[in-house]
Amino acid sequence: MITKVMEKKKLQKFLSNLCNQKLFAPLKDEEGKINFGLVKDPAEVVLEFANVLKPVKSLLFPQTETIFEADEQGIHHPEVSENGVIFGLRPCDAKSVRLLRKVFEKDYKDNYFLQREGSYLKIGLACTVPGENCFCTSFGQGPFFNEGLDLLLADIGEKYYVEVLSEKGKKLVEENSELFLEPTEADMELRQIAQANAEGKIGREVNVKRASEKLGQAYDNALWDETSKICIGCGICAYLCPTCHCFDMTDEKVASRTRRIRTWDTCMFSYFTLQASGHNPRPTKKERLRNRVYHKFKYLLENFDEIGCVGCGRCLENCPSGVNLIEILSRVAES
Amino acid sequence: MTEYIYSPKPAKIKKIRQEAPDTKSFELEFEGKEKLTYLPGQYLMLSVLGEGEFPVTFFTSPTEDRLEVCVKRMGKVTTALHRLEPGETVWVRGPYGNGFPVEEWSGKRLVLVGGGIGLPPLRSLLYYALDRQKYKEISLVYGARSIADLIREEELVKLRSRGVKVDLSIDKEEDGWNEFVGFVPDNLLRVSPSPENSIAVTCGPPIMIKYVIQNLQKLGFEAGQIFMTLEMKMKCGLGKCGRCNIGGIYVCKDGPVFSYQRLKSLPPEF
Amino acid sequence: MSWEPRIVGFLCNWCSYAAADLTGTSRLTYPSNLRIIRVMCSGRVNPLWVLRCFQQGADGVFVGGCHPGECHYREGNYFNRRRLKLLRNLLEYIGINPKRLQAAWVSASEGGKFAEVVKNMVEEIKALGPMEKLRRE
Amino acid sequence: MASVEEKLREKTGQLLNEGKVKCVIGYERVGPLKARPFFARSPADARKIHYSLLCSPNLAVYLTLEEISAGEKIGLVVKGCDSRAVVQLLQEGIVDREKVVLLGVPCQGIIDLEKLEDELDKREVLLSSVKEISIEDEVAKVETKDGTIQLDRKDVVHDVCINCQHPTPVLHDVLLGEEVKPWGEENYGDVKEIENMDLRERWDYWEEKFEKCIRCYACREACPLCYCEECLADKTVPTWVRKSVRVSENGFFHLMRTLHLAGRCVGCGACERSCPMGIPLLKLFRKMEKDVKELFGREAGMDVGQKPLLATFSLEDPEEFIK
Repeated sequence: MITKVMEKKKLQKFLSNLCNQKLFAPLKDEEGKINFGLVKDPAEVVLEFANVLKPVKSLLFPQTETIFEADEQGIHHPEVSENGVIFGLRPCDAKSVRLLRKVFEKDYKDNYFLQREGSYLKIGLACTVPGENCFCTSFGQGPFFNEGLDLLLADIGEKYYVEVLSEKGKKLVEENSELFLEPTEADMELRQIAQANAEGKIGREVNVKRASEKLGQAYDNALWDETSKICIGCGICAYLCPTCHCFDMTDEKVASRTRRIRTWDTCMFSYFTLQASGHNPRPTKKERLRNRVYHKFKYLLENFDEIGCVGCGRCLENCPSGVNLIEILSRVAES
Repeated sequence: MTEYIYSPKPAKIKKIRQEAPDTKSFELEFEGKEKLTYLPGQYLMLSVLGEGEFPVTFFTSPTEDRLEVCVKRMGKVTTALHRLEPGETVWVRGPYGNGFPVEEWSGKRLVLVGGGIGLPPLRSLLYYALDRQKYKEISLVYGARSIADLIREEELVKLRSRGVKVDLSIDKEEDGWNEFVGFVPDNLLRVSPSPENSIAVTCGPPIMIKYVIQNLQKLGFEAGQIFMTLEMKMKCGLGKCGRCNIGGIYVCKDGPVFSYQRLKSLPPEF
Repeated sequence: MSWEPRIVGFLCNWCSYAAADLTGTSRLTYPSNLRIIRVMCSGRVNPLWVLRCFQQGADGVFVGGCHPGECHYREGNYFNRRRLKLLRNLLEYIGINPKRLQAAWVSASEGGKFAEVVKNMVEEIKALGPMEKLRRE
Repeated sequence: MASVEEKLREKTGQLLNEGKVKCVIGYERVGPLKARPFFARSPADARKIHYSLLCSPNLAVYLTLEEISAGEKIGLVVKGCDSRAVVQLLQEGIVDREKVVLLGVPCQGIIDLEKLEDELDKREVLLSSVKEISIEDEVAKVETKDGTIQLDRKDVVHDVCINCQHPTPVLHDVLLGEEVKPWGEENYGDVKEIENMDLRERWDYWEEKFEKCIRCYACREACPLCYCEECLADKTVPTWVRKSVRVSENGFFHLMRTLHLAGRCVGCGACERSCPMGIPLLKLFRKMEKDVKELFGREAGMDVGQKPLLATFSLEDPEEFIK
C-alpha cells in the first residue's frame, strides 16, 4: 500500500482542487446538524465531528430517486452517475457500502445504485475521537478501517497520514502530488498511536458473533416484547442506519408524465407489510423490531454473508425512546 | 447498454371479463404478439402508469394461446386497473417467482383447493396439467362466499367432461345451487381425496388455508405433499426492497410457491 | 400567452353557489379563473383541501358561505370561520400571502357581490403572481 | 425529605404490590445523562424507576397503545405538560379516566443536552464528565468528576420549558413533590421572531426546514395526541402526502399536523426533541397555541369537560378577513 502525508495547512488547497468536480463533504446546517452536502466553499467543510447524521447511503441510495419517467413516447431513464467525490466518510460508513453493494448486485443488478456508487471517489477520515455510542470494534473493524475507500486520511497532529487504497486514489494523489509528502518513520509511529488511542476510546462492545448465532433460538424470547414496549414506531433507526436499504416504489403524476420513484421505507412502519386486504404479517412493534434485528444479524448473514450493522451507533444515539441495539444484542447473546 | 431491472414493457388489454363483483380478468397482448415464457404459479408486476404497480399471478396456463390475469379490486392500483377499457395499455415486467415445481410432480395426482380470488394460480396449473398430460388425476375443490363470487363457474363445471373431478361450494344456501353448501375445508373433507401419490395445492384467504392444511393432514397428507402460493405485499419483485421476507427468504423471488414443510421451518410472519 | 391565475372556489350549495348561478342569469360576468367546487356547506371545507389545492397548482383558494345566522344547517359557517382564521394565520406565518385564501359571505341573492368579490380576488392574485410554494413538481 | 424519585418508587411499588395497576409507565436511567421510558410490572421493577431532569419523553403517548385499549389499569408518571396531554385525551374521549392512575411529578424543566454542552464548552468542561444534574433554588447544579458547576437554569433546559406555565401537573391522582411555580410569563418570543420577518424571509426559513425533513415520522409517533389509527400521511387514496421527500410533501405533512393539533397541542415539545434533523416544530405548534389563546381565549389540555376547540364556535369569533 502506498502511504503519504499531507500537512494540515494543505487540506484547504486539496479540498478546493476537489471542488473542480462535485464535492460532497460534511457541512453544518442552521440547526447545527452535520450532513454531507455539496461544497461551494471548502472553508465550510467541517473536520471535527463524530459522524455525519445521515449516513453515506443518503448519497448513494438517495431517499427519493427517479426510477423512470414515462410519457406517450415510452420510458425514459435518468442519468445516475455523479462522478463526484465524497470527502469525510467515516470508516464505518465506508464499510456499509460493501453490504449495500452485495444487496443491489445479487441476482438482478440494480444499476441505479451500482452506477452511482461506482462513480464516486471516496475519501475517508479516520475517527480519532469516536462518538460515545460507537461500537465498530465489535465488528472486527475499527476507527481506522480502510476498506471501501480510495483514500483514508488520519489526523496525526500536524499532518494527515494518507493511505492510498485504489487506482482512483493513486491517480488523485498523482494529480495533486505537490500537496503530498512521503511519510517519515515518526509519522508512521504517530499514526499507530492515534489508532490505538482511538480504539481505546471506544467504550461500547457486544459479542456480535455470539448474538447472531443465538438468534436462531431467540425468536420466542420474552426480550422482544420487553424491548419493543418503549419503541414508538418511528423510522429514525432505519433511516439513519447506513445499511438499512428497504425501499418503496410509487408513481407520481407530473403534468402528463408519470414518474416512478423509489423512496426509503422501513420495516418499523406498520404499513410496510400491510396488505390491501387489511392483513398484516407483522402486526405489532414486537414483530417489527424483531424483524429488523433478525434481518441485520441473521437473514443478511445467511443471504449475503454479511452483517447488516457496522457499529456506527446512530440508532442508539437518535432513538427518541432509548431503544438500545447493543442491549438487545447482549440479551440475545446471553439467552 | 445499461439494464434497468424495474422497467416494465407495454401490453394491450385485449379483452376484459367481469368474473365476480369486484373481480375482473384482463387478457393481455404484447407488441408483435410476443409470447411470454412462464410457469403456473409465477407472477407479473403489473403497472397502471401514474398509479403504481402490483404483483398478479397468471390466470392462464403457458400451454394456452392467450394470457390472462384476474384481479380483485382492493387498493389504489387495482381500482385504477378496473377503470381501464379494452385497447388501453398496461405495463408489465416479469415473470417472477419460482412457480409450481411441475416437473417434479409428473406422474402424480393433483388436488387443487381454492377459495374466492385464490382460483387463478390453480386454474393456470390445472390447464397446464391437462395439456401436458403428465399427471394422473386432477381434482379441484373450489368455493366462494356466494354463487356470484365463484369465478368461472361454468368453465369449471365443463372441465368435468375432460375428466377433472370438480367439487364446488358456496358458504351459504342460495336458490339454484345444487352443489355443496359450506366452507371449502369442509367440502375438502367430504370429497376426501386420497393422499397416495398426491400433491395438494391450495390458494385462498389465510383463514381458509389454515383449515385446508389441517384437513389435508387429517386426510393423511404429509407436509411435503402440501403446497401453497403466498400473498405478500411486494414492490420490487426481485428480493431487494425488503418487505416480503419471511425470515431469510423473500416471497417475491424464493416463492410465492412453498411447500407446507418449508413454510413450517420459517417464522410465522405471513 | 400571459399567465392567468387558477383559483379554486369552494361554494356553499345554498348561498354562494346559487349566487354564482344568479350572476349568469342576470348577465353579470366574473372572471373565468375561478374553478368552482360545490359543497353542501362552507362548514364542509377542510383546511387540508386548501393546502391540497396549493399543492396541485392553485394560485388562490376562495371559500363562499352563508352570512352568519343564515346557514342552512344553522351553524356550519361558524365552524368554518374558526378553521379558516387559523389556517390563514398559519399560511401567513410560513410566508404564504394570506390573500391567496379568501372568503366571503354571499347569499343566494347577492350575484353582484359574488362577481365583485371574485373579480377583486383575481386582480389581487394576478398582482401576487403564481403560487409555487407548496406546489408539487 | 424524600426525593421525588424515592416517592415515585414507593408509590409504584405500592400500586403494583396491591395489584391496583398492571404496570406503571415511568422512566429508568440508562446513563449519566440519559433516561428512557420504562414499564414497571413488578415491585422489583419499582426500584428501577428514575426521575430527574433527564426524563424527556411524554409518556402519555403510551396511553393510546395496547395496555389501555386492552382494558388494563395502568399507572402513568406525568409532568406538567404530560398531564395536560392526558387531559386532552380525556377531553377527546380517547382514554378512560378509570383506567389510569396519574402519578404527578412537578417539573423543573427538561435538560437540553446541546445547550448544556455549549455552556460546559465555555468552561472547558466535557459533557461526558457530568455525573449528575439538578435544579435547586433556581440554580442548575452540574456535578462533574472535578466538582460542581452552577449554571443559570435557563441555559440548560429546553427553551420551551423556560416559560412553561404549568410545570406542576394539572391533573393527578397523587402529587409527588412540592408544587413548582412558573419561572416567568409566557412571551412567545420564538413565535414573534418569525412574525417579525417579512413573508419572503418566513418562507425561506420554513422551506429550509421542510426540505430537510426525512419523514421518519418520529414527531408524529412521539406525540401523545397523534393517535389516528391511520394517518392521512399514510393514505394512498387519495395520496395527500406522496412518498417523495420534497418541500411540497414534507411541508404538507407538517402543516397538516399543525392544523390537526391546533387547539389540541399542549406544547410539550416531544416532537421537536424526537426530530433527528432538529426541525423547530414547536414554532409551528406554538404559533397556533398563541393564536388560539389570543383569538379564542383557550388553552389546550386544561379542562376535561371543555368541548374541543374546532368542534365548537363562538358568535363573536373574528371574521375581519371574510368579505
